[in-house]
Amino acid sequence: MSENYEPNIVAFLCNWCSYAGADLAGTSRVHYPANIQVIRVMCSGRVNPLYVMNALQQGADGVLISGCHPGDCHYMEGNFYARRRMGMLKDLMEFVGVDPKRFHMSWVSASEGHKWKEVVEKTVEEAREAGPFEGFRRRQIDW
Amino acid sequence: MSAMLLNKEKWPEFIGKLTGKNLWAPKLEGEAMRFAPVAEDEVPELTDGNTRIPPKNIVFPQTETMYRFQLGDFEMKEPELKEEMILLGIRPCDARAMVIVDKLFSWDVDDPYYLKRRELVTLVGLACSEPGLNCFCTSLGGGPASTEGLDLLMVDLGDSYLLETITPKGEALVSEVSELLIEADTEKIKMKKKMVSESEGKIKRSVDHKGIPEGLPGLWEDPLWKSVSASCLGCGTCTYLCPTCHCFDIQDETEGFEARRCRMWDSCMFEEYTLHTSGHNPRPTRRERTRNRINHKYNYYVDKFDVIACVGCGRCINLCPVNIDIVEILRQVKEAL
Amino acid sequence: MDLEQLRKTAAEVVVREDVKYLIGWKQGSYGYRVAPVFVEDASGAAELLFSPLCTANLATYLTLVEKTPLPRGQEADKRKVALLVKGCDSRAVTQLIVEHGINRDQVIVVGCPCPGVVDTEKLAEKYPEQGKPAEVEWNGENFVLLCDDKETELPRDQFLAEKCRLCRHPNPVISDITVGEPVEPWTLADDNGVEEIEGKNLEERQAYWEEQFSKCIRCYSCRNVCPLCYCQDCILDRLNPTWVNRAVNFSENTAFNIARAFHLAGRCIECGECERVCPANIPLGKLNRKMAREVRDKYGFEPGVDPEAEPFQASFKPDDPEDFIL
Amino acid sequence: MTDKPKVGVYVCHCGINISATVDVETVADYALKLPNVEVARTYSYMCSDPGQVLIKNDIKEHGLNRIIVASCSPRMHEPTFRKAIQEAGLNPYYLEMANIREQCSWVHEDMEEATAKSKKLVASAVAKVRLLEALESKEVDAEPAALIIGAGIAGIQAALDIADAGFKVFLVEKTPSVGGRMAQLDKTFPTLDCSACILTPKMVDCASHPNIELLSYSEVEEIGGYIGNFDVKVRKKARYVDFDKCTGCGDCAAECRVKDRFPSEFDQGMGKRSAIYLPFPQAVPAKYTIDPESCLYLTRGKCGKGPKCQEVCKAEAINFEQEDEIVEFKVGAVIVATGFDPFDASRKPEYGYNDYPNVITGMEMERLVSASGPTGGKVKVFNGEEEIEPKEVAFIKCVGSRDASVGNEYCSRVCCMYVAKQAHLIRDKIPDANIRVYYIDVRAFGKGFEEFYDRVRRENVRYIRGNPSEIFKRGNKLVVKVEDTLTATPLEDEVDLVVLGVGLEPRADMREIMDLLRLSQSPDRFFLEAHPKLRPVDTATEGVFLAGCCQGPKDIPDTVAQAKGAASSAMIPLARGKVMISAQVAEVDEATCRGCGFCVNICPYTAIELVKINRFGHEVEVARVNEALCKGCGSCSAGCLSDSIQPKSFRDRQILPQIAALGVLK
Repeated sequence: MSENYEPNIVAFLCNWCSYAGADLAGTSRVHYPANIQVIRVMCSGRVNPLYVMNALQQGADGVLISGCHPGDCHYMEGNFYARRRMGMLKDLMEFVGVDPKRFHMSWVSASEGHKWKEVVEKTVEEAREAGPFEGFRRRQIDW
Repeated sequence: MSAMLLNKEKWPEFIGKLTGKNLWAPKLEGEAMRFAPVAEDEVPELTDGNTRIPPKNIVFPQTETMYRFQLGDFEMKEPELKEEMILLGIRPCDARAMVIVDKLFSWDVDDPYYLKRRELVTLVGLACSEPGLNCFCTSLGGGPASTEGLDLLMVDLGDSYLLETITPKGEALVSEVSELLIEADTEKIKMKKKMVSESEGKIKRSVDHKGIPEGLPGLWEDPLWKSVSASCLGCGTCTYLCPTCHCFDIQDETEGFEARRCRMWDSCMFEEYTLHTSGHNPRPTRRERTRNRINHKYNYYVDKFDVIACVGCGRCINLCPVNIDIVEILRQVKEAL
Repeated sequence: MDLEQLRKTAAEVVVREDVKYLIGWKQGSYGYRVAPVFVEDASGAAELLFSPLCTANLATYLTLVEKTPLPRGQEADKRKVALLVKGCDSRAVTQLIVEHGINRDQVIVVGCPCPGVVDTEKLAEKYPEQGKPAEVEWNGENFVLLCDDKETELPRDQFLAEKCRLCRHPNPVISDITVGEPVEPWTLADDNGVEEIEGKNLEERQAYWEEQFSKCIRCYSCRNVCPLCYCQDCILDRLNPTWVNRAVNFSENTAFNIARAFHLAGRCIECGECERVCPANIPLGKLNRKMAREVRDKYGFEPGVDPEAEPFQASFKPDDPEDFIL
Repeated sequence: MTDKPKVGVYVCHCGINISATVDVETVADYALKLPNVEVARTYSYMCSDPGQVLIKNDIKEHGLNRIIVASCSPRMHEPTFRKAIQEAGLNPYYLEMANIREQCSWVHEDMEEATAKSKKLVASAVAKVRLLEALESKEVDAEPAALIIGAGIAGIQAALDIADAGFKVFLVEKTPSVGGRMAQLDKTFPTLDCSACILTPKMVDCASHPNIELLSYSEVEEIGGYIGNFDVKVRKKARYVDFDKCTGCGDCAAECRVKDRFPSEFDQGMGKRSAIYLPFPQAVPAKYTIDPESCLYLTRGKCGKGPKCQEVCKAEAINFEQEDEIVEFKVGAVIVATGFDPFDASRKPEYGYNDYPNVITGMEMERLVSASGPTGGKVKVFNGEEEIEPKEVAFIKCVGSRDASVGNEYCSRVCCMYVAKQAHLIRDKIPDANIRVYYIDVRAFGKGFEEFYDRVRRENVRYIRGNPSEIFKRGNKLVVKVEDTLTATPLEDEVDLVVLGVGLEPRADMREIMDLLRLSQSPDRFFLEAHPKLRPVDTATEGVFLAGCCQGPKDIPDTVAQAKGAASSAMIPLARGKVMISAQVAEVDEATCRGCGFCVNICPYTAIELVKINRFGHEVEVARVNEALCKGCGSCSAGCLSDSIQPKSFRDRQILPQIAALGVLK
């Protein structure tokens, strides 16, 4: 692993809680690592588990999915579906040898700017520990 | 054409001389053999049986990059093919299959990718002493020691290999290892003949294709197609493992804003193979697809190139998950004629 | 197994006016092969077979049959389809009902209680296949191979198929007609079939699956044979968007296999067909069994046993595990 | 869709908010190299009028058909730019924003890193915008009626405003009477108006207003639908008294076999009521209610020889057979005005609220000083068994407010003033009392507050800075143990009465409303408004508004102001008579749908159903979306195995290229 390796994290945030929470972190000028890039979706339930696979395949070293706290989903239940799907995916990914440190899920509400920072820090730190993702990365393979 | 003898004691030395030249040989991986590069210091053992995946991927890779480009840009970068290779231990049926496929790839236009790879490869065949359960090469003009398509044929005579050169490529190869070889005497030639005829005798399955190419059009609507295809899963096993199947699809694959155009094996047994953009599918069910597979091999190809596009390697029979057996289908076709 | 009774029952079913055909097993063209057969009349029923070689899950044919466009004015054939099922196969039927893949009243399920089938690969390794079709029968605990007028006892613990060692439902969970006596469920194997992989560390797992997935030739037989892979248009065939490139390499093959296994999470009924048909011998069953076990242990759900169940992937419990949440 | 995408990328400096950390010129230069990007510019304030004009002109001049604005959060200005490009003739959904302010320049310090990240975010936006589709918003009729939940002063004021404007109002109140917390207060600070005197007329108005349907003793059970078309189900709880027949004479309560046995909710448990009761004399509606939990007949099935109330009621209004009634109606907007709970003083056990009857809360004090209260307005408390008029009175402020140990970090905003008011009232009623107020800070920020505070101090009320640590009994005195932090003197102050200036808390039952309307909480656990400054009465759920203390502690004038604000916001769809429904809804590809029904199961809005269609002669089931019900969350899509249901603007084919752009570009 190179000394100055910076993990590349793709995050999927629900519009109502986590994206708003990340915005709040901005408004509050809370600083956190720049390794994370956010894709906004309306609900964590929108995140197709295969996005995670796809992100790793296409160059992400880590993936984060964040939604509203259970019971607080703007769409009532979306985060429950997300939780079940991601729980299953995590088991599967680990089984095929993907480091669980590359994959995180969190509940961050619209008011938890500070929690967002902590979540990002943890995600980046763990992805850094896991090192560059080489597993089934598309480019590794004669592309 | 010359016949030389390689004592098996010199086998490692023989291999040693070739490994630097991009040598490939059958290798047991897991439960099945497949062609794989031979590493330095590695001495492959040639055993009975054939590779599960035919060596067609050596000249016709399952996925081949045609060129690369940037989205929104017209500049193309083509790959360069230049490395020569030696394919050691290819079975006569598979070599013969390449000759059959050559006709297609050099027919109306010359396919640069395929023909270049063909030019770069030297095929060193290995005659079969123990044919497989479902081999029927002898029914189709091949045989355990058929030389068609080979540059060099090796025949296992117990303590030595008989090496018969067939083409200048084969001769060139032999000349590089000539110090390991001795001239084969008539005794050895006789031994070979005996081995070959014994081997032919072990082939239990056969196809009587007389009249089939001409007769197939008449059976277009025959109920047999429905019954033989009813259990078909529509998977690509038979075609992907067939040494003469050569269909491909062309796809653009992107990653970010970069892209490549590539071609990859396709199978006429897949539903999308003939699916039109409109949603219409001229071969809507597995019946039409199965009928096409048989017709392509035993009728259309004969029409166009005067040869049956089947070499009797038996792979499709061995590996069909639902026991669809081409020999059995052809028997029914023959019966229906 | 009383084959006469099976054939008689089948004959009675196929002659019914509201029945299109019966799907069963018949002897194959050589060796240990058994082929699926579509019986349309009483005479065809005489070919039927039920033996330890009948591994194929025929439920896949319920959704495999193409619905081609009908000429104007022509009615779709709405007759029922009858099929023979083992315990595991019957779970596929149940799961298809849950998922609206089939209508319950469109199928006639002929249940065959199953004492377990043989692993034909292991069998062929020990007793190579012959050109002539061989027979295998159940004989008490064990199997017996009938070949060339010779009877060879096949010890159950050596030849029982992997999926059967872990089978929880040897008797059909759904059936309209049952042929044969219910069998006593046996003690499950101690291991869960995936411990071997779970015992590896991440690098070893990665290496193991890299080797396995690299072998994949993307023939899609695993998908096509699966009774629960019945989408009109599989996402793995899609180009817009492209989830998985058609290119055959370790990366795409892995993506393909992850997607396949994930889509079957909470749906796979562990019939083992994907693994059986794979021409590259990829241990696909391990992926499915792993997911099935997690679904059972962590979420308390077993697919294909209750036709009234809510689909696992389309439901949740407020207390689903969330120990992985940051 | 047929036109080749021509993308314009607009990178905003946001003054120096972005450009101090992100090299915006570099980002624009980079964007220009991305596929289909025709124009890339920077500007100091993209959202300003000249900024928008810049975009509009480019659309016209360069024929741009996709726009990316790299600036602040789309939650801030997406509507602004959608409108701008629409004005230039583009479909408003051909817009994508790259959030390089809240999620980049404001959270990263290193210019190189922030610039690199901005490039990726722009690239990801380009990847998506190329594949966006034009969407048309649809208009549907809006029901010209509003639902107001809670009939305290906030609910009452909002109801009156909306009803006066000519719209129907359904005012739902959980308790038997409207009035809420304000009805319990004696005087209001700082003007010392009689609370009841100013509230009662409004209570009466809202009961008699022809446009208001008052549903008291009722609870909202279900709210479905969406802005303009909410379907509401309300449970009218059985009063066991015929609403129309009851004359409110009170004979029943006087004769009740368990007369005055139960603590009166209205009097904070200090007074008593019967099983059949009117919460307070001015209650509206003036109809009696039988409490099913205390009535002998309802709890035991037997009440003497027969229920007395039934016997004495001349109007024959008592009806033990009465059952809950479900009322269903439609409204176009909803105002939540559910109020607050006073802090439960027993959660500060060191103050002995549960142990000593002469430790009381501010709310109890309100009842005690009220002429209509349990003591008729006389300040009398029990000290042990003995009823006394307290001479030594201590107030403690910030009980349950500004106190992380009970989870309430916020200031309750009213306690400073109500304590001052109560001190003044005690001074009025017990002129020789020694009154002191223990405080942390005095916050007298409102109109007339500081003046009032000054007045009270001049009335010989001592303000001692200190936060008491304990209250215990010594002899027949309560001892307040406290350190005067101005003089650093520990005190043990002996008093007769302690009034705890309890703060305001979110209602214990607010979860029910959250679930009904899909509202969120802010960190203080009150309802979360859509924007703390610019949309203080809106919520994240369109058509649902907040009024009063349910959104956070506030005094009466603020509550009334917010109620009026909420009423005016709620009236927008009602007055227009139409609402736009989101165009970003899910769509089914019927050609590939396998009809498994997973999406039907998943959809929390029952917006999807399976329908039978004819597919080339075969009857098959496929999913179909009711666009008016769909909220576009996309949960269905992630659960669809064949990818056949897709939320517009968030389709897989739009998101996957975003992922690719973020992953690949280093």
